[in-house]
Amino acid sequence: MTEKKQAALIVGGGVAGMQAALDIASQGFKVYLVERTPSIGGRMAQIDKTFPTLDCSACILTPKLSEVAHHKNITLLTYSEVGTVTGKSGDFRVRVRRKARFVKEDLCAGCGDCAAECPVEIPNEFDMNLGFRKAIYVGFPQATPNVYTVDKENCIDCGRCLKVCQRNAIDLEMKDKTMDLHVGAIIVATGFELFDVSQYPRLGYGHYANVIHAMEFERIINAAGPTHGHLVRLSDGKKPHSIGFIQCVGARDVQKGVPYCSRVCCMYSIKNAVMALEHYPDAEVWVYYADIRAFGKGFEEFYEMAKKRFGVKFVRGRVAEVMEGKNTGNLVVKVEDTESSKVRLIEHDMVVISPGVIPSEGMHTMATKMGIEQTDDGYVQIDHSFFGPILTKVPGVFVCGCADGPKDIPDSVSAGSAAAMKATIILSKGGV
Amino acid sequence: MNTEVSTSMKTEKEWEPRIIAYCCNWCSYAGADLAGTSRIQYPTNARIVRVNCTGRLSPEFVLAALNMGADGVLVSGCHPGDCHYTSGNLKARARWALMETAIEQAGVDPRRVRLQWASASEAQIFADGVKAIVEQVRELGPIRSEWK
Amino acid sequence: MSDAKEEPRIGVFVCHCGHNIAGTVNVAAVAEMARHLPHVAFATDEMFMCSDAGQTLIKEKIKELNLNRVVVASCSPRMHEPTFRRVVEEADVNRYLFDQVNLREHVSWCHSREPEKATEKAKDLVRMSVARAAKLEYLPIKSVDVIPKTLVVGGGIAGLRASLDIAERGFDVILVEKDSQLGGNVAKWTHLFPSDESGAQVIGPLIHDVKKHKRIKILVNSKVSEFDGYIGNFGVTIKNQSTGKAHRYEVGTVIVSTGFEPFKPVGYYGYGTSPDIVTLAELQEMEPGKQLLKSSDGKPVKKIVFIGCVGSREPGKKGHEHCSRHCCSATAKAAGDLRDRVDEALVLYQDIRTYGKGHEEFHRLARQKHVIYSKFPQDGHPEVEVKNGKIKLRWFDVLGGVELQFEPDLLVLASAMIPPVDMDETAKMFSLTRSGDGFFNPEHIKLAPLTTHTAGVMIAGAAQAAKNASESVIDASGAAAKAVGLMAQGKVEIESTVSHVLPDICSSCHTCVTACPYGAIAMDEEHDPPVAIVTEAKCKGCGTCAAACPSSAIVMYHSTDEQILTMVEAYLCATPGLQGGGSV
Amino acid sequence: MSHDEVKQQPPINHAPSSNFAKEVEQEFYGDGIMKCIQCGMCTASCMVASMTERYRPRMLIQKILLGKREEVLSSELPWLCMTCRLCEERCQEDVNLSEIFHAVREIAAREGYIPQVFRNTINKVLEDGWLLNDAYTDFVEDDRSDLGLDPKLSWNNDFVKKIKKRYFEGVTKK
Repeated sequence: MTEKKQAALIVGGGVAGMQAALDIASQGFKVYLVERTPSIGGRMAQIDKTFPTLDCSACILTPKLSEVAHHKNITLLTYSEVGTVTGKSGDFRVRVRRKARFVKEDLCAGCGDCAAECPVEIPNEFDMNLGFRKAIYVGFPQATPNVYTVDKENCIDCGRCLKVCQRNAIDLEMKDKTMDLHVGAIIVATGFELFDVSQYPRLGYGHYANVIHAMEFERIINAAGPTHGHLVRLSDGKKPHSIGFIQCVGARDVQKGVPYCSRVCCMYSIKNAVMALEHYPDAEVWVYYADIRAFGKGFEEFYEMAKKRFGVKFVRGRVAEVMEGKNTGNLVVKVEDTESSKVRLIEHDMVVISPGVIPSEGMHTMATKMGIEQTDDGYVQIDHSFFGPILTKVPGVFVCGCADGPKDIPDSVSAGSAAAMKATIILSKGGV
Repeated sequence: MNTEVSTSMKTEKEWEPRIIAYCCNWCSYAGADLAGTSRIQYPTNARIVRVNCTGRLSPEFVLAALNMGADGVLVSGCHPGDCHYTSGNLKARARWALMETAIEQAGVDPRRVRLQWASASEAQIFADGVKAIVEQVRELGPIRSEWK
Repeated sequence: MSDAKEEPRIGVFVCHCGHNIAGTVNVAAVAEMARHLPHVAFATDEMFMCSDAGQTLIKEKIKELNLNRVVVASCSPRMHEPTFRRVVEEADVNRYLFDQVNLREHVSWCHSREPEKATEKAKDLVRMSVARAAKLEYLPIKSVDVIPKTLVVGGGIAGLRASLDIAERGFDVILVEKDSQLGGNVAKWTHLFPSDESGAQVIGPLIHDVKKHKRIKILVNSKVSEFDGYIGNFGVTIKNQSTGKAHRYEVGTVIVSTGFEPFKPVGYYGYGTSPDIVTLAELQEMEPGKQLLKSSDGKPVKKIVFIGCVGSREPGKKGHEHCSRHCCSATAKAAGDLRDRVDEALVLYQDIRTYGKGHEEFHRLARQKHVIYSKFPQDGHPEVEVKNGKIKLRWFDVLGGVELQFEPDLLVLASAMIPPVDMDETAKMFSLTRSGDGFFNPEHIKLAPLTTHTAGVMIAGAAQAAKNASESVIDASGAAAKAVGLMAQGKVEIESTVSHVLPDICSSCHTCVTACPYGAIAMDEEHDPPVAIVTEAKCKGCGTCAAACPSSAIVMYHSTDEQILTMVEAYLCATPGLQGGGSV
Repeated sequence: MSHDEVKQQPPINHAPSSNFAKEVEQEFYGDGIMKCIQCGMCTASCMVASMTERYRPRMLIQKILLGKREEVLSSELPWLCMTCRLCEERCQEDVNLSEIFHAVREIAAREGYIPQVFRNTINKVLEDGWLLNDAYTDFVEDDRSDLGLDPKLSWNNDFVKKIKKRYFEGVTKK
């Protein structure tokens, strides 16, 4: 690259951001990929299987991770945050804060000797706090870059990691650094958060051990997860024989400020229901829903298969409350089967709540920095649904993935490529 | 099955049909992949050999497999008209009749071979095809009984 | 570089894929068996072979043990063959000396109830692959220039968007449209969701920009009549359907954006028996006057009924099993809009799938405006009777538990999005495969939704699946990025898996010349006697010629007779002590 | 399946109409009716619904939306809501069911549709001045005596008459 201007900044290293990075880099432009957490991969890395093909998520994502990490035109800035943004399309100045990870990225080989020695054990965020990690850690086996990070909040400065690290990669005195970038285009791919389902006390999450949410289910059923893929209940480690999935929690709820549909919950729950039956073919699995929104390619067919071949039971009715039985840890779900107008009390060993999707934390701060507008729901406001579904109201700043609203993986990937297209039009002109 | 053959099968109880399944890369191999991802269960007896196209298969491939002791051979390709290479499967179909005659002449029951079409989205058809030939061959018994 | 003559030294890597394989197959036993196979210098089992750790392991072992062949037993090669080929290449092993065994899709997942037999099968497959690996040969890596021009097939909203993006990025575009007008389905619609514009308002500026752009050549009334070549270098003949004139162009990449067709639901709900029974698409084409008028007698429509899922979501009916995605939201929008002009509007549905940004609001608004929503049972669709020009509907309302009847002036059927009539033709032309819904298969349904298995050919919009206009626009820009990515690099690698004629054995019988579907084989008249010769650039590697050759004079690189039959032999004639398990 | 059960009964065909819903909407706080998407949260939350299978607030709303005016107004169901508002607290579309049923009762009462049991209740109040006359037993008398109160309650018949005239004129006739 002769011109420094010909670079793009991508904020967010999830699947949409990664796709955008690859598509820009493949055209020969430079890309800075800024990610808040220590590793790229985003939410997809946490998921066990993907619908509707049941491909394992890690299997299809991992090559992408290494492709991004090894691409000569992509500079990965993980564990970093975007600071101030000034300038205009074709000529942005961006300050990036590189948080101290207390491990030198160029020296660490990811051998894990340090973590083996670290005496501090704390819940692992990647496993939805169900498993444990050390104070010096990588979130998950395929973390990219494969570099350890010291969690200073929990580190006790014992120095044992320093002693075992043969490459002298650990530096507990490391300070945050800032970095100034000059880029022609910016892509916002900051993804989503899950709705905090404890805001529904009637569903018992946080009170009853065997009420979990879908992302926790993903980690439990994942071979690399805290239970090594054994689907068990958290109260007593028993196999659940009956599982209930509750839909539209923190989605399509006017009263909770999330009036919109989260697009993915129906399908990921059907997928999880199928995976549960795959583990325990004799189990009974129920899904409680208001509308099954199987609208993507192959989705409806998958829904049919779940009903017919796997015998997942679908009940049209939103769950009013979940009650815990005495001593057993079992749960009773109260619901009206609206198709027969029967009020039913159904006992389950485990209940999985499907949380809706909300804008990522810090979206407002980010939007303010970039000067982009937000919708009432808190997502990035797109320019126009036909003329500019990827454009924000600020020229040169584009949006993809779940940053402008809930999306499934293929839609996010597609949007990532589209954002790359728009960004490279600007880059190719050397700034507009 | 005659008695002579039965006595030669010392381990008749343990005998399991051995099937070679030639699958084209674009339709049937993908269909078999989908059968896996859809968790469709089918007999374990088939060993898939991936070829680019069923048009790649000369009758010798089928005959050689039977000669080497395969109890059955499954050839699975794209539906006629859907070939990734335009018409390879039509060639395969044209050769099939010839091949069936050849194995019959060799004294082998033509029911040991099966030609089927299964597209990338027809996981169930693929799995059913495997099941069908395994059951068929199980009925016919080990191939050793038939080669003259 | 590995030399083919060199003694094979094979490394076998068996992947656990977490629990996916190891949960059923005894991977350690498979690796142990592999360790004792001929030519195997190393065998192990690992958690995730595709992870950085797994990839590094392969590279380290190649260096450390001087391996010249690699077998990875993991998932489908359709998924990770490119990944592992890249890995071995990074360690200086030719990509064609790699072989992959599919232990996941073909073993653990489909035999999960029979772990012992699955392990036996896994062993057999690994043994077969090792045998093949020993026979694999080095093939050169060839790259070709990419012609900096894209062919866009279909001038609907997706095709227009893709063309414009590519042109703005600085590359040439040929846009082919079979109709006389650009704009596709969207242009015909008088109102669109989710914006408030008419189709013409949306597509007008886009058509204007496309027509104005000097890098875009527009060919209307035209169809692709011939297509050949390979990634980066396609030859395409485009024929004007009215003049009959054909012209040949050279392009580097192709975007297929042939869109969809609204299903004409003959046989459903009395469609065709009354002019007042129309599809949603037909409604969207009606004049948006102050009053909606009946087609039959020109009187104003007072009562209107919409029925959802017409020709969609029909289990077991091929081509109609899918959800058509856009109809629920479009119906909600149309019903809400028209409610002001009629006395009563009903929507009969199975599920309400107003999933997208702002779609739920249409649904709410429609209800707010007193549109009546009524759910009918999946196994009991509404019955329609047309008598003396009157439409009479009967159905069961599941949620009210009541039998209902209604006599609408206009019955609107939200019919399915189905592939256009010439989909088959397009599929054959570009060697694309179609999924159960009839639309094109992407390269990977999750992570590669815009590329296809024909390298260099992209798909966008409703060519891939039922989609709304906004989603098609995003796809189009994305597909444009894929095309530009290839053109900007200027060069692209192509497969070396082509056929080759051994001139000494060729009997000049011409069988292969007629067998080749691509016209890639001709007689080399320079040779004495003339023998067959393959134009490698035209060969796609199907191997039909090799199978047809009566003299066995044709070698299919990477798929030789020997490479195939050695696998068969390895399974059926295993040396005692080396076989997988209890078979024989 | 309810579908089959209902089909066995002679079908009573009804032509859906939005008129009744509009009428309910015109009533004070009746305008939430159009928001309902029939998810069943209300029924599953409802204490009355868990006591009797006849009472299904969701289905009642659907019947209003379909315009089954006579059936709804002549039925006692709208009168069964206890106005505990648990359904309203949980409703994800913010439908104010108890207000809607109140509005329906307003219309029903205006047209003279008051279930006998409610009519009896009102008459009881008007007769006795309080609802639970039967509960007035010797025990209560004793309790009152213990507390130093007059064991006999005294009625202010004039006051009751005034109330009757002002609020119930016309309603309780029939």
